[in-house]
Amino acid sequence: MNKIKSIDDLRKMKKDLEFGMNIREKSNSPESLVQIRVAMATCGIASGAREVMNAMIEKIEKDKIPAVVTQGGCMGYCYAEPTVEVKVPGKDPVVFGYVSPKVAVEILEKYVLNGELIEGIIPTNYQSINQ
Amino acid sequence: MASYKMHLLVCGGTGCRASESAKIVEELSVEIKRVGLENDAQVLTTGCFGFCEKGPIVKVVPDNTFYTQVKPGDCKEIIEEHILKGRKVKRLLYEDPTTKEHIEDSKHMQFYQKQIRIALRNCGFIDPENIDEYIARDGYSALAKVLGEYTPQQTIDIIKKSGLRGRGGGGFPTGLKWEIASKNKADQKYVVCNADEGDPGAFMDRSILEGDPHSIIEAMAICGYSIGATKGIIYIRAEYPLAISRLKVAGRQCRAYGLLGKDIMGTGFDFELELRYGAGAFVCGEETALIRSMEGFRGEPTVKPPFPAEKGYMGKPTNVNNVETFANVPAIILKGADWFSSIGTEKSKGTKVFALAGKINNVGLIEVPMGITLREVIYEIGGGIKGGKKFKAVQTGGPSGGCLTEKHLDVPIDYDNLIAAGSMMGSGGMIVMDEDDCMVAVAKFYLEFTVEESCGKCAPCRVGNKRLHENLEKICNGRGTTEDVEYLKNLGKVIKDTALCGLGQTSPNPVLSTIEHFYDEYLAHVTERRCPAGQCKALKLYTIIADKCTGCTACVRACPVAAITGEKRQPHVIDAEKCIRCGACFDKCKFSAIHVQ
Amino acid sequence: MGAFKIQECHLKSIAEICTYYKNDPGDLIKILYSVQKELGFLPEDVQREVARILKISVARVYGVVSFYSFFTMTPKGKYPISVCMGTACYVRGAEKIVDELKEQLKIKVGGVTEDGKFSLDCLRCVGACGLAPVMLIGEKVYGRLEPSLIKDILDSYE
Amino acid sequence: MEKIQVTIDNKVVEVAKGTTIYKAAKDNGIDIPTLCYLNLDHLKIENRPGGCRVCVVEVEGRRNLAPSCSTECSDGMVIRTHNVRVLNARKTVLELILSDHPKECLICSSSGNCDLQKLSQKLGIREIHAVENAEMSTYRKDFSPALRRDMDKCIMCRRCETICNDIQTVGALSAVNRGFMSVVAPAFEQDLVDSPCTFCGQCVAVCPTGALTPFDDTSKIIRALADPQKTVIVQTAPAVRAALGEEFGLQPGTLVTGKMVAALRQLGFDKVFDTDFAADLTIMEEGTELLNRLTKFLSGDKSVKLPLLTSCCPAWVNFFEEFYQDMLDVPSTARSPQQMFGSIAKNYFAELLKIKREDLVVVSIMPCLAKKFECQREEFATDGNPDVDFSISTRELASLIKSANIDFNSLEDEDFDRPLGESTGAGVIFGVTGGVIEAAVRTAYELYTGEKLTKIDFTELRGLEGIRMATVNFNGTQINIGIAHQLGNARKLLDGIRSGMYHFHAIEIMACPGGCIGGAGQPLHHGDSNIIKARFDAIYREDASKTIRKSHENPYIIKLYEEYLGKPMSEKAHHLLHTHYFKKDKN
Repeated sequence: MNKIKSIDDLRKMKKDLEFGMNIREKSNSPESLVQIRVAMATCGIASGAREVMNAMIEKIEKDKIPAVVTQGGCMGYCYAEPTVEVKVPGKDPVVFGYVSPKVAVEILEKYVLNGELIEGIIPTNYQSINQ
Repeated sequence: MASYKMHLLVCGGTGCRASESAKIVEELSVEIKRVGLENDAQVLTTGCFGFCEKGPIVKVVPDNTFYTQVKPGDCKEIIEEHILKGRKVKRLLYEDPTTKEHIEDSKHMQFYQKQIRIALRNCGFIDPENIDEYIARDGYSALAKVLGEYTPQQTIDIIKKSGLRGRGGGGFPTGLKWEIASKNKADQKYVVCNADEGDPGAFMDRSILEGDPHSIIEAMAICGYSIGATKGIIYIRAEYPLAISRLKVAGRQCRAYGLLGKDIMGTGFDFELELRYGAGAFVCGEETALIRSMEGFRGEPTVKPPFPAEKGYMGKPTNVNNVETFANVPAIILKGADWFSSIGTEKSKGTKVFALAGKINNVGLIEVPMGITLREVIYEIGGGIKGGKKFKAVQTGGPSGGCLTEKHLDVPIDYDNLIAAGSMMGSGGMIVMDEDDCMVAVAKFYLEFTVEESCGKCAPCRVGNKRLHENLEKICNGRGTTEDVEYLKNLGKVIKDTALCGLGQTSPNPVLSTIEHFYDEYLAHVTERRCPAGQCKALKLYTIIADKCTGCTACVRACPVAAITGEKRQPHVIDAEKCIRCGACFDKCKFSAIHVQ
Repeated sequence: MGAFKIQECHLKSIAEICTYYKNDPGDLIKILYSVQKELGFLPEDVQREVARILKISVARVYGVVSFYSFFTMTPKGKYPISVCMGTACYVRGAEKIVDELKEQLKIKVGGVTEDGKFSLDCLRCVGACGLAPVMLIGEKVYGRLEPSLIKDILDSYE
Repeated sequence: MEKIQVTIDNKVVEVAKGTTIYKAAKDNGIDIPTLCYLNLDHLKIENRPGGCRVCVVEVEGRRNLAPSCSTECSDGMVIRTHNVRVLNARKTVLELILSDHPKECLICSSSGNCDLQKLSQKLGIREIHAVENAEMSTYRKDFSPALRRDMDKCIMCRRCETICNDIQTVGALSAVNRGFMSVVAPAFEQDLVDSPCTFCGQCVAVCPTGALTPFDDTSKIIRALADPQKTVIVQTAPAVRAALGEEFGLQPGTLVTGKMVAALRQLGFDKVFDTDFAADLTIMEEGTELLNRLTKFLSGDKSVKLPLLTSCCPAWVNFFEEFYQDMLDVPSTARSPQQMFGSIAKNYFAELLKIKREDLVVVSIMPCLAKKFECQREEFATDGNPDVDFSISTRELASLIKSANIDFNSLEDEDFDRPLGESTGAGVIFGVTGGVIEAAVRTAYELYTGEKLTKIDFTELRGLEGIRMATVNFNGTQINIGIAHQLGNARKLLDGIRSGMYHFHAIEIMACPGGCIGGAGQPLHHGDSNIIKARFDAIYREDASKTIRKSHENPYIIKLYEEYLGKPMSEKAHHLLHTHYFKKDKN
């Protein structure tokens, strides 16, 4: 371990370290974040849900998007797997189907950051995060 | 650090460790590896989550899944179902005692909803043995801020302005205490952390030390800078091996990072830390006794003045604060005095940690804003009385405190209101009692403790508490008179008025407050020879209801003193003279034929 | 168990512990703590030796030993049992647990069984109030106890 | 000094800043009772644990009552020492103490002398509220040759503990146990004889109850006096005459030498002798030893051990046998005056009377409890018959006189018997700190220089300071002298010698405050050090009134050497008047 030789050292160190705590910090106040739930049931995993989730998490971390990704069970849209539910604070949740890693990034860039709707939304009138 | 997508936080507090939480950590790690998710999910041991009733706890973030009473055997299912497939293991989720619903997310548990976690901010959140996690959560930033931006006096002013008061019992303003110590000139001063927690039923200090040891070290260094001390000593109960070991680990990490020692962070400030062990004497929670003990003597309190701030450890100015008080300090420095003083009541700022225990559904450690009512604590956070029984009283302040009743349920809890109600904050034990608890016996229990723990130095405490206890025993044994109750009152007042230290001055509180609030119950004992709660053995009368007795003789066989006689298949009788009121017959009877009065 | 005779090896470890604490009487409690950890208890001769090394009176050492409940002058059982007597445990029936243990072991609180296997003590809150009532056997915590469970727990120590 | 104003019981008084309420009240005629607080100003002894809580008073604006012994006055403070709240509290606390105290005052040896009893009377305690059969804290009783410990009567004032540790640095006693069963005791609650106790008895001198009392030997004396077979002779130590009167209501400092002698005769002692005679003898031996060592030392003999330490005080002997085992060859080998007297009596005087030593009973009246221990040491007995049979204290003598219906105050003065009753002023001052060394200097000076002293009073050696140092000019040779009283001061002096910080030729040490006048067998001072000061002055008055004031001029001493001993330090003298020391290991 290296000595912390100055107050700036500590600040720098904190910057480097806070990254690892991110998901815990985010879990502390999920209601103020964009909550993204990736369906991770067997069918989802089989259709590549894990890759989708990884892609989203990487993007969120890279661009410091105020969003938190959790995994969920089967949402009942097995025909459209992988599915991703996105809840932007103050808005109704939206479910996207047939999400590939590429689409996942697009969801973040367009829908989450800019509020643009993109293709692939599954119409729902029930079941949302934390209901 | 690797980029994990999920963290599994396993409680490593004393309570949960007693239920094999270490084994759970191991199993979870094995299972994660087995399903190949070791790069996605990380298992961590944290400090206490506070929800000890249902331990061991495993919390999964970021989705805040809160698994309770997890056994090592459950780990496989958690990993395979939840971590791999995203399906929460429903049977392990917390079940709301009223709605019987499984709650998926800790954010929705009533237990946590009214809590504000300042002192416990890192407990159950970070790995206490990893300084990096502490630093990542702004750890040592408060120290850096103080060293870099404030003079000692400015630091003291912030603490003064925040309104923080000592959390160990008396509620003395912390900033003022620091200021007094800072003004006494000496070649050496000391900062002491009082971690000799001893109230039976209070364990917040231990939880903080186990769950967030660095916050205490940081706060002590801040205090050291403020008052001009370069040495810190943590006086900790030897019976807290886990807390001791976590503190030792934390100390080593700090030294390696240069956060303890010479020239901390290049600011020229030196601070060293040492541990001293308390060896089992409650009175050592009193600061002058604590100092005697640290010096290697019997832990007897000394007369004040001189106060420790003038002449403390080794005759040098010494500032003593308790663990919870210190735990608030870094947060106050970082977020400001105004933030802190915006929480709480007019004269009691911030939050208080309570150890909620007794006849309540959610036993555990809670941190709530000052000014919350007992009703909110007991019925919302605590989930109500166990077994649907009737609430009777809540004891706060441990052996120094008193009992609060139904009529106090809506009183906002703060230092002054508790004192006005005949109790005190104490270190924050909160023991809930129901209709089955005899208040005379409760007073006796506390006095037994005080008699055991009295140091013996001053006469009122040494002899007086003994006499209080003897009187209570007499009343519980059905031999008391109304004069005895009056004697208890006078003696209690005199002990409060004359005892040497805080222990003695508050020791009669459990008696006086129960006499005040439950006078009828005392009267029932002394005039009717009856214990309304049915707890006092000597006042119980066991009889057999002839109509219900089938003459099965199960009670005859259970009775250790052969007090029950009767023909087989005929109603039996209990000889009250011989009966020792052990209750064995009551437990054995399948026909509810034993009547207890 | 015969009277304790202090051995060469004991003297050595006492001396080492004292040296570690620089023979400072201010560290008396830590020294006694370490010595007790090493020997299990603090018999007379051990206290005399500590006093001799630290150049303080035996009376002072004994005054300290007899003040703190953590120190003991009698050896504990092979499996020391401590029942928590914190309030949470008390209201949830710790007394019954003690009674049961006394009954099972046929010893009083503070006693050691004849075969030296178990000793029984009460202690202040261990802080596992969620598991009340609680007892410790050695360092192992047993929670949510009921008198009926005691026998099996004791039987598991062979 | 800064003055502040306080109101005590409606009276406005001015006191110096830093004054305690207790003192402020006392200085203004209000005597607040206390059981634990003890302050002997002249001797720098203070015990202030704040434990008895009897001295509590009400201070306006304060939540609880304040212990007056340890609360300082502040400007404008309003104090009430006897309102209902205070009196109720004080009475209740006293009742509590009494509820854990045996009620055997009628037969307690401290009866009439007991602070607890007096306070109970003062507060008019007529009943003790407590449950019937309230538990009492009881302990094993401990009888040593010098003192008795009956700790059932202990009220935890901690005075004995303070004296034993802070003042005497013996460390035989400590508070032990906790709570209701806490008590002051030796390690492991063992007997005092198995502890490093020196039997100085200062714990007894300050005990406010009957917990620590002298071992009572009076019945043995009565039996010996009644035995027609026995010749019973008595010796009286110098300090006794300066204090005995106090037991009969006389002012402290009243000298009662003549009355004491008369009373002893009335009691039936066959001869009334004076330990002062033996003190003169001690000076002959010890002085000669000092001169011998000094002469050799000054002539460059490196094998000589200096300083010479006096050895009259038995508690001091016990102390160095326990704590300074590496220095056992430093103290003078001369026996104490009590033992020299015993030895001369049982040998020389028994021969004169032509009786067997077994038929001669030697009794000593001592201000001291350690003397009871000393006379039982094996080396001071021949074939099991001790040189001094019994040693009783000043207080025991007073009680003997009272029980014999002797009206002490109206007795005519009488004189000691000869030959062992003749003494000089040098013998008298053995009773105070600095006296032994002054007596030795008076003789040594004349023997060393061969000149007569022009000024007999060595005032530079006198005083009540705990440690004193002086240089005496022996005709050009500077003799450095150290004096200490109270064993803690002795320890400081000795440690200084051991470390090479001090260089003395001779040192006098006495265990008790002020020397023997403050001995534990003396009438109790009840915390008033003025009494000790008065005795101190009385001893020097007695010295000044003597015609012969140098030991070597005592005609009976000269005669004793001529007829019996030969020269000081002769073989016979060595055999009868010197001793050797043992290593003890009680700590």
